[in-house]
Amino acid sequence: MNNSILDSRRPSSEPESRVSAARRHVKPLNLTRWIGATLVIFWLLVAIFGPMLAPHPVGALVADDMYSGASAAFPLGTDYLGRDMLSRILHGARYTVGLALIAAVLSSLIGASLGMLAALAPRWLDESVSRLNDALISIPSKMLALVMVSAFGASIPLLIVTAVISYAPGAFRISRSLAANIATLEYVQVARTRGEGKLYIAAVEVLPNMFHPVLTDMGMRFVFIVLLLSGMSFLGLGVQPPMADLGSLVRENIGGLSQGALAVIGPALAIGTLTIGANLLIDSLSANRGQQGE
Amino acid sequence: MNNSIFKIVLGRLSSGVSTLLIVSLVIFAITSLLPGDAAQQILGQFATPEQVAALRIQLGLDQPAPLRYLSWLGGLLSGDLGQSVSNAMPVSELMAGRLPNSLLLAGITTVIAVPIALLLGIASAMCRDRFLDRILNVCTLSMVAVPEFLVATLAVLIFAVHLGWLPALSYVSTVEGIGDFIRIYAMPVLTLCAVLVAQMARMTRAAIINQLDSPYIEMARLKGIGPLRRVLNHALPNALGPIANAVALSLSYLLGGVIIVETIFNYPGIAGLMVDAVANRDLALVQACAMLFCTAYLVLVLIADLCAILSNPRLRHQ
Amino acid sequence: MMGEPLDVRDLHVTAITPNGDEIDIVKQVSFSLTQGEVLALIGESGSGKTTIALSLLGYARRGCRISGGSIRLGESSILDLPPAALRDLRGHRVSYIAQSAAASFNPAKCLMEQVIEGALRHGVMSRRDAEAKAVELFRELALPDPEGIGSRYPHQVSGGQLQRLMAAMALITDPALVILDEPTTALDVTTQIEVLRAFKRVVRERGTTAIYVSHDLAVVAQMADRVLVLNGGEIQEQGDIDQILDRPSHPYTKSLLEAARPEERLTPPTLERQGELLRIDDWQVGYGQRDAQGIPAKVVLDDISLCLERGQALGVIGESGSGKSTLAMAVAGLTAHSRGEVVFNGQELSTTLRGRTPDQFRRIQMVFQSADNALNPAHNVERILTRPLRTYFKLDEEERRRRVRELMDLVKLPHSLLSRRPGELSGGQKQRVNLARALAAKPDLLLCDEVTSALDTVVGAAILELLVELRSKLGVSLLFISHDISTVRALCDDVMVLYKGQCVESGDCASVIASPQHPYTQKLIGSVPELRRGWLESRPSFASLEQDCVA
Amino acid sequence: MTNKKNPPTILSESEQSARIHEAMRRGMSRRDALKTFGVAGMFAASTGGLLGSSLGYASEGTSGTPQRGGRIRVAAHAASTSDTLDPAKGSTAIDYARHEMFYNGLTEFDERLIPQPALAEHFETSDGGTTWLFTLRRGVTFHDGKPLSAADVVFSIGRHQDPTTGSKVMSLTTQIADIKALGSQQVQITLNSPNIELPVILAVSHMKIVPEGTVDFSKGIGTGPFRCQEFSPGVRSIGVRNDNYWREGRPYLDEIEMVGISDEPSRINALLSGDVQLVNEVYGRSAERIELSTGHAVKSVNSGNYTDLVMRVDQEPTSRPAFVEAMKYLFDREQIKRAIFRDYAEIANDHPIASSNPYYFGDLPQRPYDPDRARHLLKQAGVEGARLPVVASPAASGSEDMAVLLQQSAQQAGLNLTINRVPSDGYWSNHWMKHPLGFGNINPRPTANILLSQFFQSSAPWNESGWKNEQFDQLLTLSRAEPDQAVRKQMYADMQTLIHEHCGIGIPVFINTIDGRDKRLKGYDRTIPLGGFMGYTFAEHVWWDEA
Repeated sequence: MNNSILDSRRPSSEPESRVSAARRHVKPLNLTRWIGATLVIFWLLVAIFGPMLAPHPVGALVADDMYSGASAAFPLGTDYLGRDMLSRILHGARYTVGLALIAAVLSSLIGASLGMLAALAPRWLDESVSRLNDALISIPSKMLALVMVSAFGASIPLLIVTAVISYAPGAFRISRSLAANIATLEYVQVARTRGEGKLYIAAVEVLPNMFHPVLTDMGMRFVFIVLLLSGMSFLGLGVQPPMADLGSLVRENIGGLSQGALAVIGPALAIGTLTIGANLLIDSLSANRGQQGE
Repeated sequence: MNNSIFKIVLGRLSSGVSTLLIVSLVIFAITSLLPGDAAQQILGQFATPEQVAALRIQLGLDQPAPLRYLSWLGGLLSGDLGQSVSNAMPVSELMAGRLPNSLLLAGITTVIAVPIALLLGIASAMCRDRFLDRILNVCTLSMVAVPEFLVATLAVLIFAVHLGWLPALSYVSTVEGIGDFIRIYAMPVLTLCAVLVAQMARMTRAAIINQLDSPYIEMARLKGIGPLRRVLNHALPNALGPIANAVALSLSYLLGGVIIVETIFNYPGIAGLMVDAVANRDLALVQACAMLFCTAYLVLVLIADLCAILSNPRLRHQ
Repeated sequence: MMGEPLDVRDLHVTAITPNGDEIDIVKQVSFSLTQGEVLALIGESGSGKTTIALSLLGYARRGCRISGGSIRLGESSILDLPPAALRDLRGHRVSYIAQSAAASFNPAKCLMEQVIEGALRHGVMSRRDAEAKAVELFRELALPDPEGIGSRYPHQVSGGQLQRLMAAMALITDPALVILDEPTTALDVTTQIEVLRAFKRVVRERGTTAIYVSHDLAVVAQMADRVLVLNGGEIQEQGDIDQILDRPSHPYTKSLLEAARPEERLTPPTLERQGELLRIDDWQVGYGQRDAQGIPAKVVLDDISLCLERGQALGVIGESGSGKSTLAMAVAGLTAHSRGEVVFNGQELSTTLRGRTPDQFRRIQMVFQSADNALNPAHNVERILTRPLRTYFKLDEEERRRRVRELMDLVKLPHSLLSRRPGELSGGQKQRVNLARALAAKPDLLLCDEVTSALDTVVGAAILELLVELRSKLGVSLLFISHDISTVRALCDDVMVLYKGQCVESGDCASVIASPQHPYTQKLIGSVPELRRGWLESRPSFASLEQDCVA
Repeated sequence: MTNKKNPPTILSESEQSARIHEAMRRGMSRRDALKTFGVAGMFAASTGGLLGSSLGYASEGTSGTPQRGGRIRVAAHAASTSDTLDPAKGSTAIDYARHEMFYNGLTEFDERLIPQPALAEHFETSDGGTTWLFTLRRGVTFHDGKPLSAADVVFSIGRHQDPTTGSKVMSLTTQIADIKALGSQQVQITLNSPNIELPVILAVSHMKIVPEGTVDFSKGIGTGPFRCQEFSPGVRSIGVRNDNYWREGRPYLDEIEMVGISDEPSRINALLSGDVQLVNEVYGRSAERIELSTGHAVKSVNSGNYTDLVMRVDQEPTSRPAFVEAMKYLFDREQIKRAIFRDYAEIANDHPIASSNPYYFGDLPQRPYDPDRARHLLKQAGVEGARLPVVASPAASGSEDMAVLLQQSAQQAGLNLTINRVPSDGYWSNHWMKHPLGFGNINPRPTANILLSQFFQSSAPWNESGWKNEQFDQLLTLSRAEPDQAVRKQMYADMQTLIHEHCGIGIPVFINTIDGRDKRLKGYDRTIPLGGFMGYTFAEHVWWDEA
């Protein structure tokens, strides 16, 4: 099929080359996107407004029962000290979503700017930044977290720094290859023959066109960081009590697992729905749609 | 096999070595940040400052960091990983005790997880956007989404505490016979598979789908080639490079990332060794373990690169 | 197996737009072929010709479905076949030759494996027989080393050979119907002629019924018995090849025919020459590491000298790999030359971008081939056109606005497009913006690299027309790089023929084309298909001159 | 209270602890340790009953007739590559338990923490505690067959004085002026100054006897009830019954494997699934799970361990008495006991003497939870509405949860506490006693006197809050010399009152030590209140009853 487009037509109505969705697959795909978007928006809203909606203070012992089941007073039961799980999750979501979001944005920002720098910079600089990047990427993230905590103590900035060190190299890799690809495109060549400076080329010609894939990548990183954070809670890293991120909530109540306490199931489900939602959304946004069966 | 492949491999190898050099620098720098001192550790709390100072000189700790780095690097290159501070054993000996366990766990997990992941990934890709694909997608997502320690603890509760089928702890030293072996490894491997299979399957799916959109697959279809053969015979060989890469990334997790599994199942692996080393400020051991993890990663990536090269006739025959 | 008659009735193919709307991209198409007949489907991109061709295999691409009609091949009704029977039909009774052989061969498998795969899968013959038959076909298709070529991998043979290998793959099962989808479009003209010859022979000798899909009427004239002209998924006209060529009845057919012969409508404007603008002496350009003598690892251009006067248009012609694009890149400063010198406007030009002055940047402007990639998809048209104005001229806001609109007028685009982004423009519109951006700098020299090649014939012809007009209006000098001799003839005063990085012939356009001196030029010019039946048969074989060799 | 089957044991008045060394590990200097010890020695002298010959062995308890045979696996709460079989270097529960398995000391603690003869058949001091003569038991052999001789004792005790040994209790041995063998069966120890408590010191696990000249401790050669068959640090150890053990009929088990499981839920799961038969460091909230299992039981011992709020007098605003008092009113002790420790604790009254201690002052009114009072006091202190950080760590058990509860009640009193959780790694050297408001955790001490001397005397280096009270110091000094038990008791009551009212230490509860075991593991009712695992000495006393 010819890739070019008939002069008289607008590409949006171009049938042969652009149209890809088959009718019978449109619905489920929209459904997954809808589910994904709903979950993500739900958790974003919880992160923003959750603490305001919490029926009890996050650290208050409000029940005499530990690990109690759902009741009218405590819809998600109580935790190992008798605190209201609903309130704790509403607060915890802010930390998990917030930390992961900040770390993901920072990772992508740092990764993308370094990646662009490497792609447009002289070879030696590209080479050394890439090597350093390879070196960082090869260090297991949990081990890095462990050493960092031993060296600096646990704090929110440290959590973020650790997550960024672990995930910025991946973002760098992707950004670098994206930028390198874009840099060979003709509109960049045109800008070069116009005598434009490197900075202009990077900021105006290259960056806007990396935006979408970098955003998708950031979504993936967000998911990974949520999971890294929940893994780190096992190593005793997390936000300061009485707050707890979702991973720490699972961790601190894991003793209730044997009795099937809601206190474990609740935050675990929260992590699950958050990551699955984000994944579904990213998948459906970046996937090609539909397929014709045989 | 010919000259050009040799050249490519040599190039990768040399860039790997230079990366490793940077890794050593990074590791040395990070571990230097750890508060604590080897001399104090060896002598304990009641040593006089003079004794500590003397030992510091003897250990070369009084030298500036760059010199210490060079001598550490020198030792590394000559195969001398140094002495563990916490129990006065050579680091290499300590690691030799744990490494086979880690490799065994990694090996078994690989042997189980990789085929399952490939199978799921391929099945998903073949049924793209159909029911099976969606189900697998949700399953793999859910597997990733549950914290590892929860999976492990849950598995122990169900299979060890309630059903009593499997031991809650993994005692590699008491393995007697194949049945025992399976019982011991079942849960750690299951937990690790839950983490790894999902990732690899998703990457495999993406890599194959990427190929399925290419014209030569359409051509194969128009030649009347059935879907199974199209995927296995046509798409898979071309997707091998990215799949190998995904597998390598996942497997690199099996040495350094399994700390949670090692802790919960009390499995004597190398990650636990490093955690101990950090707590004991056993810097030589920390550095050696970290170097091992990074080297393993780089080697795996190198192998994946080789797979990509060998699966690509363009690079194979030139 | 002999060819079988084909009958297509009321074919509809439906696609779904991203918004979820259904549109028919093929509407009410009916035609029939007798056994052994060759029908050409003619149309521009978006005309539905490939979609129709694929539906003959019972296949629609992702996002499309065959929504109505019937297709009968011999006794079977293709659209009613169950999947298994359909699989058995494809690559057995109906086979397909795709446009891009390079993309359609699996890069990981050797050629023989792929050529005989269909035959083996369908159980038509044993592996031994299939291989023997393949070798026979290779020989018939004039492939070099027919015994050994099968053990190679796709990247080891040339594009023309791949195209012929694909023909072998299609013919190995002796299909009743062969579909050739633009099989020579991606090839150089000198290669095309050999491939066409081979195709024609094997199709005719076997008496196979064939569908030939093409946008090129001249090629179709050599291959088809009948022609079906498509536009927007609908049949405009169908008829005998002679009737279509000589007595087209539909206006659309007429416009196609007109666009196919630009040189008959357009002539280069005669402009006064105003002294030397660009002089290149003994140039060598290449890529990669330079050795001790400063010679690059891969030399692309060598011993190139040329002189371009103000107002002059020089066409540079050659096939892929001849180094013609590299010439433009080197003049633009994107690729450094390793020997020789270049004088522009009386000043020595630096080999690299870094050494050039802003004024030199302004005076030399480049227009790239791919309209898709030449415009930054993130910027709107106004921004794209404003940028060079900002860079080169000190204008106030109002002046810039005015100038941008002047430029739009110059390239005949409505001002309403200024707020659009490239993704919202058609190919021709993009190429006009592309030109306008270059003209914004008020350049002395315009480097045009295949500016019409990626466009449909009619659109390309319009751009060419615009260029002729701009030349006479602005007097700008042109270095016009093309593989298509007819566009060069329509636009340029002089021509330079590149072959394997060297200039083999140059001179006045008309005289070089009329009486080429160098054998390669003769072959090049002689290989351009003419719009008449029997041209192919009348051409001598140039195979002896240049065996298109193993990469 | 906590354990229906094992009623809380009456603690002896000499509530001593082998875990004195634990404190040493936390950074006590050589000189300070010595000072502390001297004080303790005087007290011990007054308690009497230290001199003696073999008193016979403690009763077998109530769990039936011991049986021979069986193999158990024991999981401790921590194991790492720094695990050691060198008794001098032991630092964690698993180390102590192993040392008790493989070695013996000259003396050992009984259930009342009175030192009893072990490898020393007899010990005496002729001059009130300066010169000591230990007569060794005859016929004792090391696992390698070598008979025990005086030279081994001289070596084992002497090596603590060599700094290169890296002994954790080096400070305790600096008072030894001379140690020499008198023949092969007698050892004479001469001290710098009299110390009637030397047998107590020799009973701690670091003082175990090893063969003379031992350099490589990885083989675990001792005289103990088990021989070391395998030892891999951080992984496991296996001890098999020493058939030549000098104590007739002991031990009962054929084999004990020891591992470390640091994750508490995993430890409990391992016990419940039958993979291990004994675990230590069970959290109060897991104890119920074990109790619910028909085949398992917990053993809870109140040994006087406490986690306390430390308010430094040398920093603001914790120097203000009203603030300190307010904080003490902010402990909802009932809630702490119930919610954090699930009643595996005893309510404390802001002084370190537990109710089981003979010097416990029960008439001191219990300080209630009174946020209104606290609010009033805070206002008085001028810190109403202030924002204060409180440092907590997993290193001080339960401190994070206590901090959370404290934060809640502080809010009601108009005080804004922010919790600063720091890793357990390095907590004792970098954080403990360094912040105005933080937590400490104090393990039981051998005697009340030692405890008060180490943590409350003005000059004590571990005076957590930096509290200086002349009256208290005088009482403490006087009490050591006071011969009249009743008077002494009154002195202790006064000291407790002083601490309760003025010291910058808030002690909400005493925390029980909880072990979990398979019920088929018998003989576990013996209680030596030094820590878990029956004061680490379980190996010699337990047996396996399959029935």
